Amino acid sequence: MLTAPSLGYLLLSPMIIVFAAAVIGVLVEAFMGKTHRAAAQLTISIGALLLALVQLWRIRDLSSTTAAVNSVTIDKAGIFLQATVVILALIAVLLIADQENFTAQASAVPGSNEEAVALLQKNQQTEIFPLFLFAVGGMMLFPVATDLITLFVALEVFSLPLYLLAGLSRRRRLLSQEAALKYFLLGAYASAFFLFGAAFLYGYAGTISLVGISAAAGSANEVFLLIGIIFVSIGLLFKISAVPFHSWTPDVYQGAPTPITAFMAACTKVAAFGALLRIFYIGFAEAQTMWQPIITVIAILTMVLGSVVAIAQRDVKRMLAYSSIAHAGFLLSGVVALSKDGLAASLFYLMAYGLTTLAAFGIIGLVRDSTGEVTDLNRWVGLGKKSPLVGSVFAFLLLSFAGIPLTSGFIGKFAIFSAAYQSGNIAIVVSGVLASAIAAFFYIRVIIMIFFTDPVNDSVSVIIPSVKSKISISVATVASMVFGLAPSLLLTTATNFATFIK
Amino acid sequence: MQTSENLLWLIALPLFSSAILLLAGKRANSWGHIMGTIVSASTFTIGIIEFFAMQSRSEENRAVTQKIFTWISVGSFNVDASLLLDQLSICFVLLITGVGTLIHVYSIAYMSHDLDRRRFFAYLNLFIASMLLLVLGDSYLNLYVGWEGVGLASYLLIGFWNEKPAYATAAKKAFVANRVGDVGLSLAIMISFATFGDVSFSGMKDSVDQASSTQLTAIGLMLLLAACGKSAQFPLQSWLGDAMAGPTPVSALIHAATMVTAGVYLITRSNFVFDAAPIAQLMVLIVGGVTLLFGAIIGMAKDDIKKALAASTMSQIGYMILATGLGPIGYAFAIMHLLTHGFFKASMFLGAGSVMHGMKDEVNMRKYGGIGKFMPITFLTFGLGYLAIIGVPPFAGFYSKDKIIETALNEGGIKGLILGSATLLGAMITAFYMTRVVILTFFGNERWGHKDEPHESPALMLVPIGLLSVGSVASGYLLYKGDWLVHWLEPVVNPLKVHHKELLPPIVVSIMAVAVVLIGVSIAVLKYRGEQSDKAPERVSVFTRAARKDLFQDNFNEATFMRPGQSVVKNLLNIDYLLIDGLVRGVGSVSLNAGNKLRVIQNGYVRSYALLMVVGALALIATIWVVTA
Amino acid sequence: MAVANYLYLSAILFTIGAIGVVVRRNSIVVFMCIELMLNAANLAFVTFARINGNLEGQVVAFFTMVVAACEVVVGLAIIVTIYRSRRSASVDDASLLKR
Amino acid sequence: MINFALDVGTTATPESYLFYFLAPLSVLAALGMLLVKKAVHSALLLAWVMISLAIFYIAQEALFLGIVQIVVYTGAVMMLFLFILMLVGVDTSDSLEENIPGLRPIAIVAAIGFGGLLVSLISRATFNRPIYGLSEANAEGNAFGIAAELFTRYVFAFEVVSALLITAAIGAMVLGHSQKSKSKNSQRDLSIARFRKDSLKDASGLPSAGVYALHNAVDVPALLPTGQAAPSSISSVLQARGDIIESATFEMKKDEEEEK
Repeated sequence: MLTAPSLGYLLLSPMIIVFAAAVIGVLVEAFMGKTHRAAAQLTISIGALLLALVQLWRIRDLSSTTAAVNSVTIDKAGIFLQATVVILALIAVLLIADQENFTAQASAVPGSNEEAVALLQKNQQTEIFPLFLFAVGGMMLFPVATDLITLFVALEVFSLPLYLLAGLSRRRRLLSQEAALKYFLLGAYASAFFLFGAAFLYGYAGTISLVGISAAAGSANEVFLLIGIIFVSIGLLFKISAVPFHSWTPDVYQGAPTPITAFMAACTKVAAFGALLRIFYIGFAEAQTMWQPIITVIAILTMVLGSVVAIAQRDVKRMLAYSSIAHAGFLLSGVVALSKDGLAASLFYLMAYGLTTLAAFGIIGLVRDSTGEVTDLNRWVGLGKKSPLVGSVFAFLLLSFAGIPLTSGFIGKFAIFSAAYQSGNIAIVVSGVLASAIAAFFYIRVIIMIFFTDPVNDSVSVIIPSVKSKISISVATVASMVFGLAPSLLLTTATNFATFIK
Repeated sequence: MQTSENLLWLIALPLFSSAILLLAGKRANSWGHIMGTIVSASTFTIGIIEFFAMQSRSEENRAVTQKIFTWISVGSFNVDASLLLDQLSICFVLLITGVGTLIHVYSIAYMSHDLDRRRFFAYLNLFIASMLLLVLGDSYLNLYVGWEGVGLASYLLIGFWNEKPAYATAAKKAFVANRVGDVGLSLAIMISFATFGDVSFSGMKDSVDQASSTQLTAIGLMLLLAACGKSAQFPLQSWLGDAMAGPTPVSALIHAATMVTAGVYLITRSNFVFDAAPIAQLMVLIVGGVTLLFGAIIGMAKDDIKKALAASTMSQIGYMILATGLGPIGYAFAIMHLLTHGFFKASMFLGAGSVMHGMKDEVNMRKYGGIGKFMPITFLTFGLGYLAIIGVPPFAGFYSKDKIIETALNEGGIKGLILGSATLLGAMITAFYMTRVVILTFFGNERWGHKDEPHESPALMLVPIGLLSVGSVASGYLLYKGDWLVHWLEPVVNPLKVHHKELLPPIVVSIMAVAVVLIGVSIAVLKYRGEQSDKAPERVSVFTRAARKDLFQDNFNEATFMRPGQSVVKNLLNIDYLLIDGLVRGVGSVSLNAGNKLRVIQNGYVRSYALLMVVGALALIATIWVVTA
Repeated sequence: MAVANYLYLSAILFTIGAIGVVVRRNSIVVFMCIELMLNAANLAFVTFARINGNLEGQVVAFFTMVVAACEVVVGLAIIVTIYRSRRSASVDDASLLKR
Repeated sequence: MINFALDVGTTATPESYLFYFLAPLSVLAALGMLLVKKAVHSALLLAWVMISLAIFYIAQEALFLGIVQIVVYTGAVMMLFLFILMLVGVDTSDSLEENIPGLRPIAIVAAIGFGGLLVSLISRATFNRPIYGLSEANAEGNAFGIAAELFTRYVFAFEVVSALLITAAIGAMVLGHSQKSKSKNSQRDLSIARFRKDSLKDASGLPSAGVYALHNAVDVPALLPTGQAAPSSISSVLQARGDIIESATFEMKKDEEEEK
């Protein structure tokens, strides 16, 4: 007979709250009148995320490897990563709640009469909220999952809603749908690689738990381990958009509705890096000498290509996409470092980068003309003169991406490069510094464009943001600013939380 | 090392005052300038007190620190937000707060008609705070904060009258040049960290032996780049002339006396790096030498009085940078010249402002002439500054410049010869163009072409100028007497560490220096005596034309940096597509149809992306295939 | 017969699937190729389960089937949406996003 | 090659017959997926591969999975694919011309390299532990064994999969389901509407399609074969209310009759 498994509900509660809220959201879709649905959904989402945050605070000192039998490990770093996801999601949900960004009816053919009617009736696709919550739940599970199957399930749980959400833009819907298709096909492709790799890791270790894989070191044949590491890495490197698995990023970032891009750019990175860190720090740590050179090369390629190509972009969303590629490269140096410092630096970097990214995409959502958002950089010319506040905030965020001192971006890079340096990986530090120097020039070019060039006639205006966007952008910006000026606040926390348990 | 609780006030007071002025808005219009001035004066008072307290202590106990809070703490790496007041920084503190206060006073009158005077004072206070932070920070990171702060204040003040497009352009130029410098500084910080695991001055100084010469050279070159940006040195010099668009007190305070000397401070502060990195030090010498001649040549052709003075600033800072490149003994002389220059250049700028005040904001010297008799006090003070800058004994400039020339000549060999001639030639040209400025402005026929006679400025403007010109008379001798400054700075830069040989007796050098000055003055007098036209002559030599165009520095920048930069950008545009598509095309489907090719370059195909992933995976598999073979 | 033969088969099928994604243009066929890759991975799991003598591999394969089913629903929904907008299911036609 | 032949010859178990028969066929089918023009054929070939795999599963002591593979994968998932193919147009055939120049040669080279290296790598692996087989794990039956794992060790992942299923359902609904802008009128609504109108002439509904008639209402008298109106065909209540159309207007005119 089977004995009933016991679950640590307290430790799992943050995730359970989010999933439960998503299910409630589905019920709301089914049974609630159209008029109050949006408000109810937003309330549920924010409430659930806040509640999850409170739960995370309550369990901050607990840890266990058996919270969900052996599938999930709740430890310090896991809690920090989950909290990062939840905080960033809280900020992102306010951007998402500005429904002007989403299609009135996804099933209507773009340009059809049906769409026009739906727009006229001010329909809303409120299913966005449950989908969003499912994605958040998956992202919370991903960095704490400790066996390959839970990892795979979590990966799909947060990916599927994102594929869908990417296709729901209100304007330029063809592009949005195309983004969804590309993201979906390539994402599924990458998951297939992940799964194939997982099979070989199982073949190597005889078990699918990360601890088992690390324990099998030396006793089994390494060919399977290497195949496994390579293919599992491909799946994860795709999610963090590392070269050469990055090519979806600019297209999808550009096509998806801007708030979803913001959410995706910030939170996916946290979740995927969380998982990557756990897998490499726990599962593959014994095989360090085998994967470190490979990941180092990928990291260098990623940071250099991302920085260099970001230069050439004429679309602001694509530019940030390449910037996110470059940042993936910088973050990979934290993986390569394979030390407590590296972990702490990565945790800090993820939080700081996430905040900055959210704010930047929030700002992009504000710059519009009569047909919607304007992402063509040539039309941002002179923006700073017309709206000095928005211009200065964006300039600040760009400087933070560039890693100019006094910004959180600098502290993050500093911490992560110093960790990489201490682990003896000089190549990565040198290329990182060079890549940031290249990038810095061109972020500054954009700033000059915004501030010092005279506005052209067909230029754009900045809409007055709604209270929700205002809160979300200002919270993200202020937090990013504070972490730049007084990084100790976050850095100390990150250092305290930088432990994985086996 | 002693600790002190007072250092923070030096920065906090002006910062606080600046915030109040900005936040209070129009309500502060009536008292804002008074408060700004009082705050500046109190920082000067604190500076004086600290100076005498420091002097009364024994040499090894003179430096004081104050830790404010722990800024960054990652693993073994710690950066505190700490302040350090030592013999070097006190010089700067006194210069900044002293000259700063005088300029505050001057501005009360100069800006009295400006509706935004309160905002102006807020920026001035912000500048004082940042500049003090720059010189008081005890690590490169803290210095960087101040460095950015002064950049911001400078940018705000250059563009203070930003309704005029030319002024906004000037602000932009300054912004770009300074960012280039900033990138240099941040790279220097990163490399230092990578090398030493520390970015504080004391920590790096202690472990400088452990670093390789390559690393030190790299740090040194990056620091030099930073200094070039901030101090308007070749090849980042072009912004300074345009920065004269700002109000004259700003030109005097920021773009003559204090901020532009931050580069000299940076190099002097980093003396331990440069002393161990001969290549970087040589570059410093080259940059300094080139700039001092460059600035002087531009100065000869400028008709705009402020731009002529700006060119002279560039050239004088070139002297200082050159001096810092001369090794331990040079640092002290660089700082000496920096201090005396602070006095006489500020005094002359304020004098120029006074002239402009009387001439309805006319800046073209060709439309001046004979002003001396209408504005006797301005004439007197400007004249004292003039004598100081060209180096007539016993005015301040003589002592400081003479020392630099002497040290340069004493380098010996070809190097000494080149450096010595450059400094002497510079001195001659300086004498020439400064004489030209004085003659065109204060002597000769009256060329302003309107009825209103120039009038002397109000006392509130004249008093600061007067005090500054006292400084330009006396400061040189005071600092020189008994090598006072050299001994004072000894613990910081160790100027007497290396025994320097004397190739020529000092008196001979002095005579040579005075002789070239006399030559320069005579040529100018011969050329500009008598009637002058109010228009610049059209038919001039190639050299004059080149100098008028700032030796084509903008064209040069455009041709060397901007155009290639743009084309690099354009080419880089294609890199990603080349990577994805270059693979695709590389196999060699040579299509004759160019249009077809263009279409191919524009990718966006999912399948190409998938192929890239497969190829990436293939590369990884190939790697492990090789490894496990 | 060596059990490893199943692994070779799995690797070959996976490769064919991976290349199918690259060479086929109909998005539905592309998606079927991805399904083929998942199946290949499943075969590897089942084979390794036999080699390792525990059922974990089979459990994973079971999960994969469920997950793949969900993926199919979402993927086909997206493909149909695109088809309705463009009257085309070719992945090459969906290439407006570039540069 | 010789070794391979020896291997085939010496391990003549039923499983090896099965393998050497089905494996080449499934590889061919998989290759066929890439080469056939019509998507439907690809789908059928994929179904063939999947069934072969199901047989391999069963051969490898994974009875439960084999069944699930046939029922769920081949049965449900492939049907879904076929449905969508029908929606998109079953006859549409792909042109196999390559329109991204250079892609095909690279793809083929990459494929051969990828597959070749992978196979070569696997051949390098040595199984330095015995191949256990599943007789022990399957002692209580394969389905029971899987259930035991699924509901104890992997219960959390199992639960989380529900999130995936809900997501899939919502996703399909969001992209496929049109919210009607207003609900359709029921029969009752229509009937009420007819009687509430100003005139009752349509109360009995409009004439049905294809009928040659001008009226189909309760207030119009029927016509007798002679062409005259039949007053008794109208409800007396309507007559009393005066809701009646003069029947004379419907009577066939004499001259019309003559024309005929």
